[in-house]
Amino acid sequence: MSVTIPILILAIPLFMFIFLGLCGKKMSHLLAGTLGTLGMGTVLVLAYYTAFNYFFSGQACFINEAGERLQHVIFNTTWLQFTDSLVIKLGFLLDPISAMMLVVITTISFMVHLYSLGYMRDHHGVFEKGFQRFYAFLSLFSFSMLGLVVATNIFQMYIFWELVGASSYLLIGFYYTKPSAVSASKKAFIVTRFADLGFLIGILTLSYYTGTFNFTDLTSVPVEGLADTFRVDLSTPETVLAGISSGAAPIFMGASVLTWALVLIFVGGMGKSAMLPLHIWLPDAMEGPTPVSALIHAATMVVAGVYLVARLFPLYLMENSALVIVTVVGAITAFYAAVVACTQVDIKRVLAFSTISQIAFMMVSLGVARPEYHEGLGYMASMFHLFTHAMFKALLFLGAGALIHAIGSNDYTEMHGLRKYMPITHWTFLIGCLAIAGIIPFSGFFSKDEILSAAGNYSVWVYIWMSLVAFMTAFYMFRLYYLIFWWKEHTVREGHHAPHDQPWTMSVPLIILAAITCVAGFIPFGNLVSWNGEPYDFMAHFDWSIATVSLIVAVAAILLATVMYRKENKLPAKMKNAMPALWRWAFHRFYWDELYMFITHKIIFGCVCRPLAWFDRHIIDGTMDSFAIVTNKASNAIKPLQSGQVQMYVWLYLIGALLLGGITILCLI
Amino acid sequence: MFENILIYFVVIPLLMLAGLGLCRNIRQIRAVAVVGSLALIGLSVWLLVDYLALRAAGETAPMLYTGSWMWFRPLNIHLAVGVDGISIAMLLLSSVIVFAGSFASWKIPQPKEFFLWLILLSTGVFGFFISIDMFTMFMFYEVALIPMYLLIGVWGSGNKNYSAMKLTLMLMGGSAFLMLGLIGIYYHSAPAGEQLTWNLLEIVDNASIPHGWQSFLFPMTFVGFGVLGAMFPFHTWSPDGHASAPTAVSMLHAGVLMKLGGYGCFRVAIYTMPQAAHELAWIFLILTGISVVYGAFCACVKTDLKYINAYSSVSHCGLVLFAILMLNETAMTGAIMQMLSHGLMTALFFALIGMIYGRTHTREITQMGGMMQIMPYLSVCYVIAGMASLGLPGLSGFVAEMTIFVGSFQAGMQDYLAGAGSLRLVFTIIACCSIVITAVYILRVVGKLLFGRVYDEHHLKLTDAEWWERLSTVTLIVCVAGIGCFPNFFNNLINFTFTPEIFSVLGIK
Amino acid sequence: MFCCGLYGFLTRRNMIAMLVSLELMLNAVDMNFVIFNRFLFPGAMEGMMFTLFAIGIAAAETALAIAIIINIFRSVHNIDVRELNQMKF
Amino acid sequence: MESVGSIILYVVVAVSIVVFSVLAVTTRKILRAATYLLFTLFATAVVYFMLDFEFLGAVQIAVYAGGIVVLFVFAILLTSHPGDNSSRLTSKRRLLGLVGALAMLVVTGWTLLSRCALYASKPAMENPDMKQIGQTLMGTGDGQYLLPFEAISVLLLACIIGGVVVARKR
Repeated sequence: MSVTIPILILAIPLFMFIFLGLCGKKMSHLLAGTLGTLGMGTVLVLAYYTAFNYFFSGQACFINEAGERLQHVIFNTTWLQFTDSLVIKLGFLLDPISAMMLVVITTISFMVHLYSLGYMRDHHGVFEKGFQRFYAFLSLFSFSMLGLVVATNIFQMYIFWELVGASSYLLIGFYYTKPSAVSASKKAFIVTRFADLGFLIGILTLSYYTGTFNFTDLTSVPVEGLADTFRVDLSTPETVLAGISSGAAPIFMGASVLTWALVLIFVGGMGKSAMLPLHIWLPDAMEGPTPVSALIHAATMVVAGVYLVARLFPLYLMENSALVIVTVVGAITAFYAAVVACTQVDIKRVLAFSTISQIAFMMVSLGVARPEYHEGLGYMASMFHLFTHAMFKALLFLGAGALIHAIGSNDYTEMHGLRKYMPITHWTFLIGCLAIAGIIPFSGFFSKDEILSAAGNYSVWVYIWMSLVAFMTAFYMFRLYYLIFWWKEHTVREGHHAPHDQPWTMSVPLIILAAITCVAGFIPFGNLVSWNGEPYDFMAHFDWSIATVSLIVAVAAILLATVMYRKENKLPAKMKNAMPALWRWAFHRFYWDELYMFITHKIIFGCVCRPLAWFDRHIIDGTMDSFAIVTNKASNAIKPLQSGQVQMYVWLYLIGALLLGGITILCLI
Repeated sequence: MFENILIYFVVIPLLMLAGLGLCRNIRQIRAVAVVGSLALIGLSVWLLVDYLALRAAGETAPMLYTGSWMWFRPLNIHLAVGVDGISIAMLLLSSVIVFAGSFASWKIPQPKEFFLWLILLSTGVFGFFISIDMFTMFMFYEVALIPMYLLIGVWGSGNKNYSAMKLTLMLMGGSAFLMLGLIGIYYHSAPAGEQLTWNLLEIVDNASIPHGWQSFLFPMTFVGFGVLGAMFPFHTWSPDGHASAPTAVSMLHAGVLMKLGGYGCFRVAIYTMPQAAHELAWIFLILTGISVVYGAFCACVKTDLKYINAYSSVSHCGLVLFAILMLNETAMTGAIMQMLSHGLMTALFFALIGMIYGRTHTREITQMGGMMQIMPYLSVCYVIAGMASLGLPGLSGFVAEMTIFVGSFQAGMQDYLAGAGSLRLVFTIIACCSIVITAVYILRVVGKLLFGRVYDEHHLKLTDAEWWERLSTVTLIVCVAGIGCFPNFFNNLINFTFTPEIFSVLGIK
Repeated sequence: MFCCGLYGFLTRRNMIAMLVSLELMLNAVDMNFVIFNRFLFPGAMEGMMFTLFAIGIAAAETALAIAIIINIFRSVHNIDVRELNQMKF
Repeated sequence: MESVGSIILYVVVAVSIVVFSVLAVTTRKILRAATYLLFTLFATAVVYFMLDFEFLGAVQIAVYAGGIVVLFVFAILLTSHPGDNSSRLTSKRRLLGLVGALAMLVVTGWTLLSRCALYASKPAMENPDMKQIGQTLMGTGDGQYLLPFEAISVLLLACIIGGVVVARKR
C-alpha cells in the first residue's frame, strides 16, 4: 500500500490546524468552517479507502493464507533516538482495530465538523466568536486522535495521547470567558495528566525490560506459559539485561514488574477513559461546546483507554492480575456511573455518565476476554461496542446539542414535551436511546449482548452485575427521553420563539448517524476484528438465551421508565423521598468532586505547596538572608569602635599593648 | 589567532561594545544590537553547519576548532578554545536569546548603558562556552556575572537593590567555591613533576587528580556551578533576581546564564572528576531531585508571574543537573536538550511577562484576568510557552523531559537490579511527578491570567504586541517548535559528544 | 613620665592637653633611647640620632596638629574630643 | 661610682620630671599644663646633658622648649578663653585612666627591672663632637643617616606647607 494516503490522513488535519490557526482570523467564518469541513471530508474518504483496502483487498501484507489479519506498518520514521534500541518512531500501523478506529474517528469527526457549521451560530445565523479557532482546534484534535490510533509504538501513542489531552483542554475551554469552562478544562487536563504519569512510568518500565517501544515487538511475545515470568523480546538480544540474567523475574512490592507496568499503563487509560476514581473530569468537560462533547468526550478520545488496553492486549493476557484489575475497575465504574446518571438533571451530564458507564462496559469486556472462552469473544465485543457506542453516543450528544441549541439550556426541567416541536431530533434521539438500551434491531443490542455473553463465560457474578447495569442504563436513558420529549406539554415562554428543528447542517449528521445506528449491528464484526486476527464468526456463538434475558431486562427497564416519566406524576418524587440519602449522594455524584477538591486544595495546596513556599521564603531564603544579616549585624557591632573618639582608640591600643606585654612577661617568667 | 572562527564569538560582542560607544541615538543603538546579534546567529549557524560537515567527514576528536594562546605564562594560563556539539548547541541558544532579548528591550530607558552592559554580559557567556581553559572559563564566567548587578540594580523594578545584591552575592559565593575547586584541579592537573595545566582536555587525558582530592574538589566545583544552576538550597537568588530584573536580563539570565551552571557542572565537575562524580552523585541527586519537585510545588502558590517562572526555572534547571548526575548517555543528552529547551521557553516566558507587565504594570495574577480578550497575540504566545513548559509533544519541553526520564529510568533500573540501591529509581519517579505539578501551576496561571473575565476595566484599553515584540516572540517560538518537531537533529548533534571514548574517559559503563 | 602622658592622653578632653600629654610620652621614649644608648652601647650614636629625628618629627607633628586644632576650633568653636566624632565610620 | 653631686642632681632632675609630668596632666588650667610641660622638657634636657649628649640637650631645649611650647602657648591663647578651666574629670574616667597608666607602668617597669639590671656605672664615652654628629647625619655609609635626614627635611617641608594650608583662613 502506498505511503501517500496514510501520510495525507495525518497531514491534512495538521495542515488545517496550522492554516486555520494562523490565517483563520483573516478569513470569513463560513470560509474557515467550510475549509475545515472539506478537509475532514477528504480525510474521511481517504480513511474509508484505507480501511476498506485493509479489510477487503486481501493483499498479502494485510491477510495471510490462513485468513488471519496481520499488523502492517506502512511507514515508520525515526523521530528521536534514545539508545540503539529505544527509538521513538512516528509511523502508521494498520491492523484491524486501527482501521476500525480510523473509520470511527473520521466519521464522527466529519459529522461534528458539519454539525458545528449550524451549531456554532445563534438563531440569527451570526457565527460565534472564535469560530475559526474552533475549527482549528477540531482539526488539531482529529490529527492527534488519528495519530494516536495508528501509532506504531507505545511512545508515539503517548505523544499523541498528550496532544489529544491538550486539544481536549483547548476545546473544553473554548468559551474561555466562562470561569466554569476554564476550571473544567483545567481539571480535565490535570486529571488526565496525573493518569499519564502512571502511563509514562509504565512505558518506562515496560521498555526497560523489553528494550523496545514497538507494538509489533511487544505483542509478538509468545503467549503460552507466561504465568509469572516476564519474557523479553528475544529478537533483540541486547535487551536481555542484567535484571533478567539475574534469574527470576524481578518482583517489586509483591507483584511482578510486568504487572506493575501494565497496571500503570492502565492507569493512563483510566484517566483518559474516565474510570473511577479518575472520572471526575468528564462530567465537567461538558462545559465545552456540545459538538466537542460528542466528538471527544463521547465517541473518540474517551475510548483511547480502551484502545490502549486492546492494543496491548497480548501483554495483558500474560498477566492475569492486571486483567482482573481492569475488570474490577470497569465493573465498579459502570455501576457507579449508572446510579449517578439516574439522578442528574443536566442532559449532558446524564449522557456523560452514561458514557462513563458504557466505556466501563468495554473495559469489563476486555477484562473478561480470554482466548479460552469463545476465542477471546470479549475483545471483539469490546471493540464492537466501542464502534457502535461511538455512533449512537455521538448521535445522542448531537441530538442533545440540537435541544440545547433550541432551548438555550442544559437543564431538562426547561424542556419537556418537545416531541412535536422537533420531530427529527425526537426520532433520532429515540433511536439512540433504543440502541443504548439494547433493543433488538439497533446496534447497541448486538454489541452489549456480546459483552454480557463474554462476561457470562468468565463469571456468573460479572454477568449478573453487568446485566444490572444494563437495566439501569435502559432506565436512565428512557427517563431522560421521556423527560425531554414527553412528561408535560411544552410551554413557550414569552419573548421566545417556539423551539423548532435545526438547519440541515445539523439534521443531516443526526440522520446519518441514526441510520448507522440502525444497521451497524448487522456488520459481521467478528470477521473483521478479533484479538489475534483470526476471523471469528460470532453468529455461530450467538447465545440466544443471554440475548433474550438482556432483551427482557431492557424492556423491563423501559417499561419502568415509561410508567414513571411518561406523564407528569408524583411517582418520581415519591421514589426520591423514599430514599433521600441515596438520592442525595447519587445526585452529588457520591461527593467525588468534593473529595478531590479537598485533596487538591486542602492537602496538596494547603499542606504541601503553601508550607513549602513558606519554607522556601522563610527558612531557605531566611538562612541565606541571615548570612547577610549576620554579616551586617557583625559589622554594625564593631562599627561603634570606630567612634571618632581618639581616646577610645588609645584605650584599645593600650589594652592590646598591655595584653601583649602581659603575655610576653608570662612567657618569660 | 584570528583565523580561528571561535574567537569571533568574543570579538563580535567586543566590536558591538565599541560600536555602541560611538552611537548617538537610540536608532543607532538598536541597529548595532540587531546587526551584532544577527551576526552572532549567523556565525553560530555557520559553525553548526561546518561542524556537522566535519563530523560527517569523519572527524573524531572530542573538540573541534581547538586553538590555544598563552596569556599568562607563570600559571600556564591559555586562551584555549574548542567546541563540541554541546557547546555549539549552547552557542546557538545564546545567540538566539541575545537576538530576542535585543528586541524585547526595544524601548528601554538609557539604552546605551543598558546595551553596553547587556553585551558585556553576552561576551562573558559566549566566552564561557567557547573556552576549554578553566581559568579563561572562570574569567568569562565572572564577566557574565558582574554586569547582572548593574542591569538589575539600575534597570530593574520592585525591590531591585536587594535582589541585585542578593543575586550577585550568592553567585559570587558560588564562584568562591568554584575558584577553590578550579585551583585545586589545577594543582593536580598533571602527574607529579610535569607542567600543570588549566586545559580541560589535557586534564581529562592526564586523569591525574587523586581520588581523595576528587571527593573534595568535586563538591566544590559542583556546588559552585550548581548555585548558578539554581540547585536547592542555593536557588533563592533566582526568584528575587528574576522578579526584579528587566525583561531582557531575565531572558538572558534564565535562558543562558543559568545554563552556564549546568554546562559547567558537566564540563568541569563531571568531566574531570568522574570517580568522585560517581560516588558522590547521590548527595546531589537528592538535592536536585528535591529542586525539581520543590520548585514546582512552590510555583503552585505564588501569585507573581515572575516568581512563578523563577520557581519553574528552579524545577527545570534542577532537572538538568539531575539528569547530568545520572551519568547515563541518554539522560545527559536529555540534560543538554533540557538546557536548550528551558533556555528558549523560559526566555519566551520572561519576554511575555515583561510585555504584559509593561502594559498592565502589575505582575500579580490576582489582579489580572481575561488577557485573551485584550491582547490575544501575547496570550496565545503565553499559552504556547506554557504548553512547552508542561511538556506538550511537538514543543521542546516534551522531548527534553522524555529523554531525561528514559535515561534516568534506565540508570535507576540498572542500579536497582545491580543491587546498588533504589535511590536513582525513586528520584526518577519523583522527578516524573513534576510533569503533573508543572501542569497544575501552568494551567493555574493560564486560567487566571488569560482566560476568565477581564479583571480590571482599565486593561481593556491596552494594546496587543508591537512588531518588535512579535519578532522577539516568534523567533523563540519557532526555535521551541523546531526542537520539538525535529528532536533527532539536536539529539545527534549532542549525542556525538557522548561517544564511547568519552564514556570510557568518564569511567562509567 | 610616659605613664603620666598616657594618663593625660586618656583622660583629658581638651585636645591641646592631649597634645601635651603626647609630648610627654614622646619625651619619655626619647629619654629611654638616649639612656639605653648611653648605658648599653656607649660610643654608638644610634639612640641619639633616633632621638634627634624623633624631636624633629615631633616638632613637625605638633605644628601640624596645632594647625588642625586651630582650624577645628575655627569651624566648631570647640576642641573637646568627645564631640568631634562626625568623621567616624 | 659617680660623684654625690651628680647623684643628687639626677635625683632632683628625676623627681622634677615626675612631678612636673604629673602636674602637667592633672592641672585644670591648660596654660599651666603647657608651663609644666616646659619644665619637664627642661629637666629632660638636663638628663641629656648629664648623659654627655650636649648636642641633643641643646636641640631639646631649642626645638622643644623653644619651639613647640611656644606653639602650644599660641594655640592655647588662640583657642581658649582666659580662666576657662577644663571641666572636672569624672572619677570613674580618672580611675580608669589611672588603672591603665599604672598597668603600663607595671609592665614597662617590670620589663626594665627584670631585663636590664641597672648598670652601676656609666661606661666611659667620648662626648660626640659636632663633626662626628655632622658626618653621621650627612653620611651615606653604614650607620649613617643621610636618607632619614632628607626624609625628615621633606617631611618638615610638607609639614610647613600642610600647616599653612590647613590653618589658612578660608
